[in-house]
This record gives sequence, C-alpha cells and structure tokens, in this order.
Amino acid sequence: MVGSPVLFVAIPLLAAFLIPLMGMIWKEFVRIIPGLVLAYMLVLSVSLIIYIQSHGTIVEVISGWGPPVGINLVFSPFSGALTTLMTFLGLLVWLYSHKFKRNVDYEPAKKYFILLMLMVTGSVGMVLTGDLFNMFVFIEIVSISGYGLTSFFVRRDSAEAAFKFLLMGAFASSFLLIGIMIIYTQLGTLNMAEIAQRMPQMDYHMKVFSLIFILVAIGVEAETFPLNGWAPDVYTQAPGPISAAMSGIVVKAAVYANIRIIYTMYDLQGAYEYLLIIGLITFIVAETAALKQERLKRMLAYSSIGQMGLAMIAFGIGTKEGVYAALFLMFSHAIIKSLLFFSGSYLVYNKTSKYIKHVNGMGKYLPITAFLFTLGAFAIIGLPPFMGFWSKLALLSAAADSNLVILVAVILVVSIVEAVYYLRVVNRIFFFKKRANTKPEKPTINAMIAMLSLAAIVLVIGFYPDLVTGLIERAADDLMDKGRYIGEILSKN
Amino acid sequence: MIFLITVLLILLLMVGAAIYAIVQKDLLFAVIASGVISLILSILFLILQAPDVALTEAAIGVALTTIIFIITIRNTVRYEDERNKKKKQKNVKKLAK
Amino acid sequence: MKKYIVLGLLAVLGYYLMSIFLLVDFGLPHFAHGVKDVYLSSSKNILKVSNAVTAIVVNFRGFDTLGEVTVLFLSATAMSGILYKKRHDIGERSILFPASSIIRSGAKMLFPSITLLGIYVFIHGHLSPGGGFQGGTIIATGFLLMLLTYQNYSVSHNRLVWVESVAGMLFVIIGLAGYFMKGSFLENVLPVGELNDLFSGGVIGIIYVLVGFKVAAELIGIIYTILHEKG
Amino acid sequence: MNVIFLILILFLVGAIVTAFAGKWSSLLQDGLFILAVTIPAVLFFTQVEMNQLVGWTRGGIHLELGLTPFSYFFAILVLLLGVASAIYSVGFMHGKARKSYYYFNYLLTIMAMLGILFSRDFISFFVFWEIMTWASYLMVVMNGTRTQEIGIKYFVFSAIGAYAMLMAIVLIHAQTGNFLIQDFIDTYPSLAHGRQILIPILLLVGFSVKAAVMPLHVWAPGSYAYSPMSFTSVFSGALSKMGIYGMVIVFVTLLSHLPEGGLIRDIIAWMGAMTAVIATLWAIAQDDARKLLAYSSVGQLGYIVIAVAIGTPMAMLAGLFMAFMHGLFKGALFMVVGAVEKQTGTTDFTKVTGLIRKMPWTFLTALISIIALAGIPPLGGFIGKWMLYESLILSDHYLLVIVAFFSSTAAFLYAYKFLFGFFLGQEEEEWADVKEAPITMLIPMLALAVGSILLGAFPQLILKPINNGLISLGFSDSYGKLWETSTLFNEWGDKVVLQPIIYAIMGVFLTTLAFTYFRNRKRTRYVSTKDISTSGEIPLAHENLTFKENFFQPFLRAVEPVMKKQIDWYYREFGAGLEAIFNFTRRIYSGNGQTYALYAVIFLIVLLLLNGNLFGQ
Amino acid sequence: MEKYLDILEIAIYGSAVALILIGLYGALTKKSLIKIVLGLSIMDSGIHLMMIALGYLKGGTAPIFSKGFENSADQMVDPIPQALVLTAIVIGFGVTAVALSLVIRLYRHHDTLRIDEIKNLKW
Repeated sequence: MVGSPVLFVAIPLLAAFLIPLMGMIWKEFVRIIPGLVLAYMLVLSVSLIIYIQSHGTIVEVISGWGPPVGINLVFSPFSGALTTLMTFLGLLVWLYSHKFKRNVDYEPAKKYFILLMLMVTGSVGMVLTGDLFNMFVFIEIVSISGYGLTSFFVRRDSAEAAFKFLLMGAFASSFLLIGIMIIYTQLGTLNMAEIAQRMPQMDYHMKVFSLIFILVAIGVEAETFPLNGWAPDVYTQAPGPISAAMSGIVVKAAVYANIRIIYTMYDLQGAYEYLLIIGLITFIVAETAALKQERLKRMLAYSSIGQMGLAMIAFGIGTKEGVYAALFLMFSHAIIKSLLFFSGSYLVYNKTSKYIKHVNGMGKYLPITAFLFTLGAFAIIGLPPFMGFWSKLALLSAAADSNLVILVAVILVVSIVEAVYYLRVVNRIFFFKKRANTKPEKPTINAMIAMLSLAAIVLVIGFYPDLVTGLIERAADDLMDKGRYIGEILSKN
Repeated sequence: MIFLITVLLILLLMVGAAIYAIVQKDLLFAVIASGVISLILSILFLILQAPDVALTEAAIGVALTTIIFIITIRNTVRYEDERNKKKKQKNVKKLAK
Repeated sequence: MKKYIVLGLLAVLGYYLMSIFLLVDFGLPHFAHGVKDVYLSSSKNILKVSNAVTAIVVNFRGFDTLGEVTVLFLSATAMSGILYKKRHDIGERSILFPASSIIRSGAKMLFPSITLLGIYVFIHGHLSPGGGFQGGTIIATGFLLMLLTYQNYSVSHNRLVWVESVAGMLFVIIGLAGYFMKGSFLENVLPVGELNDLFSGGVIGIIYVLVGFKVAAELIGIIYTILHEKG
Repeated sequence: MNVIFLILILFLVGAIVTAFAGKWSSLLQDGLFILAVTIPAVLFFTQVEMNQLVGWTRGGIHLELGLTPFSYFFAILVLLLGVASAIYSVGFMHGKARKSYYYFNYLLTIMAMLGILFSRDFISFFVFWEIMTWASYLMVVMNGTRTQEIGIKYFVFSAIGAYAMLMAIVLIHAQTGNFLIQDFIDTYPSLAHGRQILIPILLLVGFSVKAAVMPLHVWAPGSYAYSPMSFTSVFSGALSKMGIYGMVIVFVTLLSHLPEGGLIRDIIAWMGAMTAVIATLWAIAQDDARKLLAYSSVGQLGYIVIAVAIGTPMAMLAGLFMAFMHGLFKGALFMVVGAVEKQTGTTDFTKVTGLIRKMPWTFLTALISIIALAGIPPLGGFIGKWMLYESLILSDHYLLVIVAFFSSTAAFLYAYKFLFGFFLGQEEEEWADVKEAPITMLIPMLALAVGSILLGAFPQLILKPINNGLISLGFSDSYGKLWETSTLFNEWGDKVVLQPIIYAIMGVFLTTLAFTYFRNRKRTRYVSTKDISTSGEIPLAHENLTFKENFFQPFLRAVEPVMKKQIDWYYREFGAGLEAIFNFTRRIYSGNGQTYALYAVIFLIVLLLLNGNLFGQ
Repeated sequence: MEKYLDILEIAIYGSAVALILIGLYGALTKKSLIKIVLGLSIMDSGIHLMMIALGYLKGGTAPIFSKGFENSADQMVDPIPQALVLTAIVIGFGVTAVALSLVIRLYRHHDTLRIDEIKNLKW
C-alpha cells in the first residue's frame, strides 16, 4: 500500500499549522509548502488510483473503529477520480497563483495559500468521507476558506460577494444540520453506507423531508438554480485562480455530495427527475443570463453554473450512460473552465472592473494567452476536436438513449446561446482595437506552465479521449453499484 | 409541575428575548437580548442533560459571540436605521459650513 | 409587503418543521440498534472514558474535531485576511467602556482564576462535563476580560501563533502516530487506564488538552483581530 | 499507416508547421503552404483506393474512414479548388497581415472537407464538419472589426445546423447502438415512423445551412463577401457543396424509403427555388462585386438544391454537374474579384471601371466564367442547366421550370453588370496605373476558366465520376451510364449531341478573333474610352458617361416590394427579442444578498409543499 | 405523566422552531447587516436546541459514567447529538466571526450597513 486516504487530510492540516511557524524562518516557505503539499496529494491520489485498480476500493478506518461506529474515508474509483482531478487542479491553481499579483504582502499571501490549501483539502475530504456529519464539517471548511479567499482583494467589492456567499452558506449549513438530524433520529446512525442500508425502514415522509433539506443545503454549494445568487458575485470578485478553484474544485465536490446522497443514500426514484428538472432550469437560466453580461468573469461564472446544470441533467438521466456523461462533463468542465479563468484573468489583468471590453485587441499583445482563451472557449462550446465535445456527445447520446428527445433539443438550443457569448469575447480579443487605458500584462512563467498544461490536456483528450474514458467508466460503474458500496464499507467492521 | 412551569416560563422568556432581539432597533440591546437567549439556552441544555453543550454555549454564546457583536457595533453603527450615522453626517456638514 | 410574504412563508415552514418533529417522540428512544449504544458501551468498557461525549468528540468522531479545530483556525485566518490593512494604518484598539480601577483590579484578580478554571475544565474533559472547547473558551474569555479592561494589555502575536501551531501539529501528529503504530488515524496508542482516573482514556486526554490550547489561542486571535479594528 | 489517415495527418501537420514557419521566413512559409496542399492532393489521386476502410475506436466509439465513389467526386472538386486557390492565395496574401493565421485555417478547412468526405461514421463526420465550420468562421472574421457581426451570424447558423445534425446523430445512436453510416442506412427502414421522419429532417436542416437554402441562408452573403477572396473561392466553391453532399446522401438513401419522402423533397425543392429567385434579385441590386457574387452563389446553390431535391437520376446528375461547374466558375470569379481588390484596393463597381486594358487576363477569366455562369451554350454551365430543365420537365415540375428559368434569365443581368462594372466602361484617371495581377494569381484563375471550357466540350470527364458515385449510392442503371437519359447525349454515349455545334461555335469564334486580329493589326488604333467625339459632343472630364451607378434602376424599382423586407430582418428582430428576454433572466440576480436568501427559503418551501409528489414512491 | 411529556414536547420543539423562524425572519427582512447576522445566530441556536431535544431521553442522565452514578447505558440521553452540537456551536461561532469581520469591512467600504444599498454586484 502506497499511502492512505487519510493522508489527504492529515498532511495538509499538518502543513497548515506548520506554515505560520515556517513563515517566521523564511517568508518564501508560505508559498512553497502549500505547493509541495498539493503536489504530494496529487502523487498520492495518482498512486492510490493505480493501486485500487488491482486491489479494489480502499475503505480507511479512522480512530480504529470500523464503519458504522467510526468515521471512514472511501477511496473508490468514483471518489478517487474526483480526488485526482481536484488535487491536480489545486496544484495548478497554486502554480498559477504563485506570483499572480506581485505586490501582495507577506501576511495576505500567507493567508491566501493556507486558505487555498485547506479549500482543496476540504473538497477532497467532502469527496472521500463516508460520514454525513463529517461531510458537513468539510463543507464548512470549504465554505469558510471560500469566504476568506473571496474577500482577498481589499479594494474591490469582494466583501460584498463574500457576504452574500456567507449568507447563503449559513442558511445551507442550518438546513443541512436539520436534514442530518432528521436522518439521525430515524436511523440512529450517521454513516452513509449504513444509512443507505437502513433507508427502506425510514418513514416515507421523513425520507422526503430530510432529502429536501439536504438537497437545498448542498444545492447552495453546487450552484443549483434558485440558490446560486452568490456564485456570479464570488467568481467576479475572487482572485482569478480562486474562481478557477471554485468552479473546478469546490463545486465539483458539492455535486459529488449531491450525487452520493441521491444515488447511494436514498432510494427515491423521483430524486433523479428532480435533478433533471433543476439542472435544466439552472442550465437555461444561467446560459441566458450570461448572454448579456458586461464583465468577463461574471460571464464565465454564469457559464460555469450552466455547465454544472448540464452535469446535473446528466446525473438526472439516471442511467449508467448518464452518469458516465456527467462525470465526463465534470472532468472536462473543470479543466476547461480553469483554463478560461486562468487566461481570462490575464486578459483583464490591470482592471478591477473586469469589463469584457477590456479584452479588446489583447490578441496582439498577449498572443499565447489569447490563443489559450480561444482554445478554452471553443472547447467549452463543444466544438470538436476538443475535449468539451466528447463530454457533450456523451451527454446527448445518453439523453437520446433514454428517449429524452426534447431534452436533447433544449440543450442544443441553449448551447447556441453559449456559443454566441463566447465568440463575442473571442472576436473582441482578436479583432477589436485595444482600448487606450488597458495595459496588457505578460503572464508569469509559472502561470504559463499552468495554462499550457491545461491546454495540452484539452487538446490531447480531444484527440485521444481514451486516456480518461476508462477511468470515468469505472467511476460510473462504481457509483451505480450501490450494493457494493454498502457491502465494501460495512464489511470493514 | 413546578419544574414544568419553570421550563415553560424560561422558554417563553427565551422566545420573547428572540423577538425582542429582532424587533429592537438599537442593535446593542438586540445583541444583549441574543446573549440572554444563549444564557437561557445553556440552562435548557443543562435541563436536557447536556452539560458539555451547556458549558460551551455559556462560554461561546453568552460571552464571546456577544462581545464580538458589540465590538462590531462599536465599529460601525449602533442603530438599525442608522440614525446616529445620519446625525454624524449632519454634524459633519454643519462643521463644514 | 415583503414582511408579510416572509411571514407567510415562515408560517408554512414552521408548520412543516413542527409536523416533522412532532413525528419524533420527545423523550423516548426513536430507533433501535443505533450507534449510540456502541459508543456508550465502548467508551465505558474499552476506552475507559467516563464522559461519553468526550469519547465521541475526541475518539469516535475525532476526525470531526480535527475538522472543527481547522474551521476555527480558518476563520481566524480568514478574519485577519478580511480585516487586513497595511501596517501603517492599523488603528488603535477600540475600548468599549473606560474601566474604573475597581474593575481593573477585579479583572486582574479574576484572570488567573479564570485561566485556572479553563485549564481544569479541559484537563478533566474526559471525566466530567467540559473539555477542550469549553476550557479553551473559558481561557479566551479571561483574556477578553483583560483586553477589555486594560487598554494596553497585549498578547504577543508570535506566542499565539506558536501555541496554536504547535497544538494543532501535535494533534495531527498524535493522529498520525495512531496511523503508523496501530494502523488507523487518531487511534489510541497509549494504555487506557482505569475508568474515572485522571490518566485514563489514553490519548483522549492529551488531545483534548491540545484542543483546549488551540481553541484558546484561536479565539484570542479572533478577538484580538476584531478589537484592533477601527471603523 | 493508411493513406487516408496519412493525408489528413499531413494536412494537420502542414497547417501547424506552416503557421509557425512564418516566424523564420515568409518565402519558406509560402513554399511549405503550397507543398502542404499539393503533396496530399497528389497522394490522394495516386494512392487512395475506393472502398478501403480504416477503423479504430476512440472513447468507446467505433470510427471508420474510407472513400466511396460518391465522395470521390466531391473530393476532386475540393482538391482542385483547394490547390488552385492555394496557389492563388500565395499571391493574394502577399504582404497582408495575419498570413500565418490564414494559412493555418485554410489548410484546416481543406483537411476538414476531405475528412467529411472520408467519414464513414457520423462522429468523424460531425467532428470534421465542426472543424470545417470553425476554421471557416475564423476566416470570415479575419478582416477586422466590421466582420464580427457577420461572423457571429455565420457561426450561429452553422451551429443551428450542426446541432440539428448532432441531435439526429444521437437519435441514430439510440436506435442503432453505433455511429456507422452504413449501419444506419441498413436499419433505417425498420425504424419507428416518427424517428424515420425526424432524423432525415434534422439532417437536412444541418445540411441546408451549409448549402444556404432559403430561410437559413442569411449568413451566406455576408460571409462570402467578407472573408478573404482567395478563401471565398473555396468557401463558395467547395465548402458549400458539403451541404449538397450530405443532402444527396439523405435524399437517396433515406428519403427514398419514406412515403412522405416526396413531400419533403418537394418542399426542399421549392425552398431551393425561392432561394434561387430571391438571391438572384438581390444580386442584381448589389453595387459591390463581392456581394454580387455572394448573392449569386446563394442563387446558384438554389438551382443545385432544386436539382438534387427533385432526385430523378438525371436531375441528380444535373445538380452534381452544376455543383462542380459552380465550383469552377465561381471560384474563378471570386479570384477575379480578389485580383481586382488586390490591385485597386476596392471592389465597388461604382468606383472601379475600365480595367479591360489594364488587366486583360483577368478580364478573360471573368468573361469565360461569366459565360459559364450564365449558362450560354459553349461552356459547361449550359449543359448543367439544360439537364436541369429537361429533368424538371420530365418529372412534371412545370412551375419549378418557370421559376428556374426566370431566375436564370435574371442571372444574365448581374452577370453583365459584373463584367461591365469592372472591365468595361470608361477608364478613370484614378486607375491609370493599375497593373495586371501577379502571375501566381493569374495561373490558377486561368486554369479554372480553362476547366469551364473543357467541361463544356467534354462533360463526360466529370459526369463519369458522378455516375459512378450515384450508382454506388443506389441509382442503378442497366447500362451503367446514367447520363444517357438526357437528350443532350446521343446514343453512342459519351458524345454530346450539341458537341459538334459547340465545336463549330468555338471555331467560328476563334477564327473571327484571329481574323480580326490579323486583319486589323495595322489599322487599329487605341482610343480612349472617353473619345466619343464621333457623336458630335465632347464630354467633360468629370462627366460620367457610363451607367454604372443605378445600373438596373427601373428593374429594381419593379421588384422593390419583393426585396423590401429581407428575411434577415425577421431574424434580427427575433434575435433582439430573445436578447431582451435574456436580459430579463439575468435580473433574477438582483444583487441583493437577502433576496438570494429569500429565493433559497422559497425554494425550500416549494419543495416542502410538493413533498408528497416530489420524489415518487 | 404522558400529558406532562406532551406539553414539554410541544413547548420545547415549539420554542426551537420559534427560534429558527424568528432568526429566519430577521435574516430575511431586516436591512441591517448586523441584524442579519444576529438572525443567523438565533437560527443556529434554535437548531442546536432542536438537536439536543431530539437526543433527550425521558428520565435519562447525562452521558457521564461518574463515580457513584454508573448507570447502565440505556438510562443515558443520546450523546451523539451533544457531540454534534458541540461541533456545530464552534463552527457557528467561526462563521459568525467571519461574518462580522465582513460586516466591518463592508461598512468601511460602503459607509452603510443597509443590505439593499450594498449591491454593486448585480445582474
């Protein structure tokens, strides 16, 4: 065994507590240590994911008490794939933001990197944990580091965004507590596998009520439609890499939680339809709202919400193909949207208002960044031969296989809207005249590496999707097989 | 029976304090009312056989939360309708004249 | 208008909440074979911890506690980030009320006893009600008292950092020790002793003491940050 | 490695290498560019064998590439135009900005078109289709700020088409379980009736966008007009034919099994007819050569659509022949416009006149191509039109004949306008020192013009591949020679009945030319075009003697009601309405955090109220 | 005895729900940011009360095996909700602290605490 899932949480926490001390010795440590930790997490998750291919799911027991009693971490193909994605993105976000704003002092930088690292840790914890209340704790870790990171820039309206996020987050955690409590009083356990096992005993109404509370709570982080008011503001005001981390890591973790709860814990068929309908509404509202945006990051934010809606639609289809498509969508969206946020941040670097018009003519001054943004835009629209196409194709054929013809039509029609607003930006980048008061800023070398590696993934997966489809397919199998999940965990007793 | 009445009374007091905290325009009093809620809550926790929680609620809810609210009010405005802020602005204007 | 809409909505919500919870009988067991039975019996028989809540918080669900400590750490970090100003425009500490000498000397006398109480509470966390959180909070209130009464009372920032970092790291290291020695994170690696002894429960007592120090340091940090804020 | 695969890879590598070569040397880049087009073209014509399949699996999807006789015909057109236009591009792009960008997208477009033709499964078909779309989109928006709206329009319509196609593809996958075209064609007759109708319609929507059929044509004029002229000759000449390619396949292999197929065909044919008429009228009204040709392209595509929609073997033959001819002459004409633009800087008829002596070879190309376009006998255009009329009459579509005839006649008007506008008319001082276009631009132009002449004399050169292709699609003719059904061809098969006449006309034309040339060699004297003193009046310098402005004013006044509201207008209003609605949806996000919280509570309460019905039992 | 429990049940659950609703009302209608945060913390208090009440066992003792009171385990109230509430209280305090620091910064930035005037970010 190469390591254990618990190290995903233990090592970053150790480092987080260590950083303030090390910072007293040499200030650069506060930038370097998180990077090392994230790199370690990536290595760990890759080696674990190789390990589980031959040895099966790892169920890690904590404090020596086997599953229904103690808390446990589950590194299954599904959670493992997401963990790998998240740690990879986390590492890239770190790499990108290493010297993102040069004039940042030591103290804020320290806070930034600690919060970033713990946000990734919290997301990974959300994905790995097998205990409902532990998931609540990790959600809080993610949220609070999110509030802190959002309000990083003192001179912007970031506090406003963070406050909205906090307000919604506080509602969410209250509702989540109510939901968890209802389940606990009915079933007497907090372990997700055991809850799933005992779920048939639960009174139908209690089941529905608890599910409603939990869905509303997790929906806040997962950006489902009426609960996502915070998202555009946060994406607009947070530093660029954090927006990428939010859309690539945090939201993915929340969607994971959503899906784990609906697919594994509950046995309500109608919940799939809920996902389908809510996802569709989210998708339509977000994509249409994005059309008339004036700010670049806000537009990307709406697009991100829309894509998550798409993933939820795919999960809502409920077949194995649907899950496969959803995971593929989540994967490609995480990569592509990070690329867009990374390159977009440099296109509007020197303006705090981040209007779309500020990208005018940047293609001439920042050719590579502009090219990467274009690549990302093309990929997210779903143009072949880039990565986004394969995921969209998987979604559409999953929907068509389930005879949801109207759904296919709606998704495609809305996709046209998406294409329009992305192309408007691309056109501005390359074919408009630069505005006099915008100053292009060359990306630093590490930001460039981060962007180029994302772009390479977009291209390589676009030409050769087999690299990830195997992993995703195993993950989908894993999610669909509820009985095995319960068995694997409870047999660990 | 007396126990029941006592419990009912303090519950009533707690809800009353909560309503007061929301309705009161003077934020300082509102915050103190919320401290009262926490205090009664910790008594209730004791009654409900949760001494650990009662201790925590007493220390965090009554003392720390109230204090940081008060400090915040001190640093911002005291009244919900921002009366004193407007007054301040008026004064500033007067001085400017 | 909005008020009435909200009131209407809340009435519906209240109706549903009440109807949910009235389905759960008050004061009666709601379920059979819950994990609580395992918790109670193992905390008494295996871990030899007399306070079952402590056993749960530190051992059975110790991972939650680690997360919780992290949440506090995060919120302290986030707060100082949110209220960060460049060094030259840090304001003076705002004092709420000018303290009279009676209060000042009272505070001076109270402070050691409050601290002592806090330490007592978290050292006996596994025996009696209370523990790391409670004790830490009590210590923090002691410092709060001093900060409020004495205008120039200050806590060394570096010392706070040391306390919280070392306490947090030790927590994780003890957890890792369990992982490397016994095979699972946070597992008890020390002999458990006898029920109701001070040195019982293995690492539980140690961890709770660490949690106490850490919580105290975090809370003092939070208060310190917000006190030095001038609007 | 398979040759088909190799060809595509060569294009791709060529595109990348060419794009980067510009950093070192412009000349090297040009050379590489030419090589990147010609080498695969040569490989294609020498190495590729019919019906050879190469398959592999990507992401759990089985993909296949291969060449069928039918796609072979289109590939000839693509490569012919591709090579010609590539050579032309070198001259045309000389000294212009964004050369690497142009070369990259050019090669990618050609690759994508070949890829479409090679595809034996829907996924690679769609992938190449989309690559073609975005590469050509990047070409359309290449020339500055003004073209952005046109570019967006092009992309939106392409996306509508492509997504309709994608929807059809996923529906097909739901039915057959894989993406192979042949499998689908085989299982099509056994599908449910609803799907049997829905899938072809969706596919047809996708193809008719590229073929610029009436309600979906609005992108075409602008895009044709504003992309670089050297690319437009491929764009209008070959790329639009991809739509025709797809349509033919749908018509022949799918709709022939469907009882309602005839109706759909008729509707498409009428849409094509409307396109032909209205676009022709619009073309007449243009004062800009590029726009004129753009509208003319749309109109010509209309004919082709009529022909393939009618779908009798002869009509199909006519349509495909016209498609090929259209590629040749329209490619040449766009090159002519490009040459004029390159030399004078403008393409406005009202500004540029009298270039006949300055650019004689360009004029010659224009003349030949215009003759071919108008369908005047000696050249290829005539044969196509003749076969179209014949097949329409034989299949009893008399109304369509009238419409086609009307627009064909109207086409003379703009053809003449084009010829007159640039080359005839009085010489202006401003253009006194205009030179002939460089030789690299002239050669491809003339080559295409010669092609038009050649096909007029020997139509069987191209009719044979068409014939083979159609037979491979399922038109079986007992003689193996479909074209014999036309009265144009005599019983011996390959000879056109009119061929002797054509030879005679050409002979007379050439002898007269030679005769006058030699006879008048001594006596001719060049006079200025302003030298009209023989009529007794001496014109002033500023007086405009040609009627280049308001060229067909009376005619335009007559057809004004038809043209007053373009279909474009409706789209614009629709788009504006949509944007207004979308502007409303974003106001849901009011900016007030409390409102968001209220949404959350409302959402929660709605869910609670729905509790019983929400999640089913 | 039954009646006694019923009254207590309704009273305790009712007051917990009342706290939740009052807190929600404050958070949803009050304009002052501080009031909103206050509302949130009152709502949290209500939820904590609810959780403890749900774990209560009639006649049970606190879950502590102290000397002389070594009751059997089924005579004890459920310790799990208590542990959860312990965690939740601390987390709630962390969130409140962050919220208040945000409030201070918003006041610094906008010079007001009215939430309907703090909407630079919209649409």
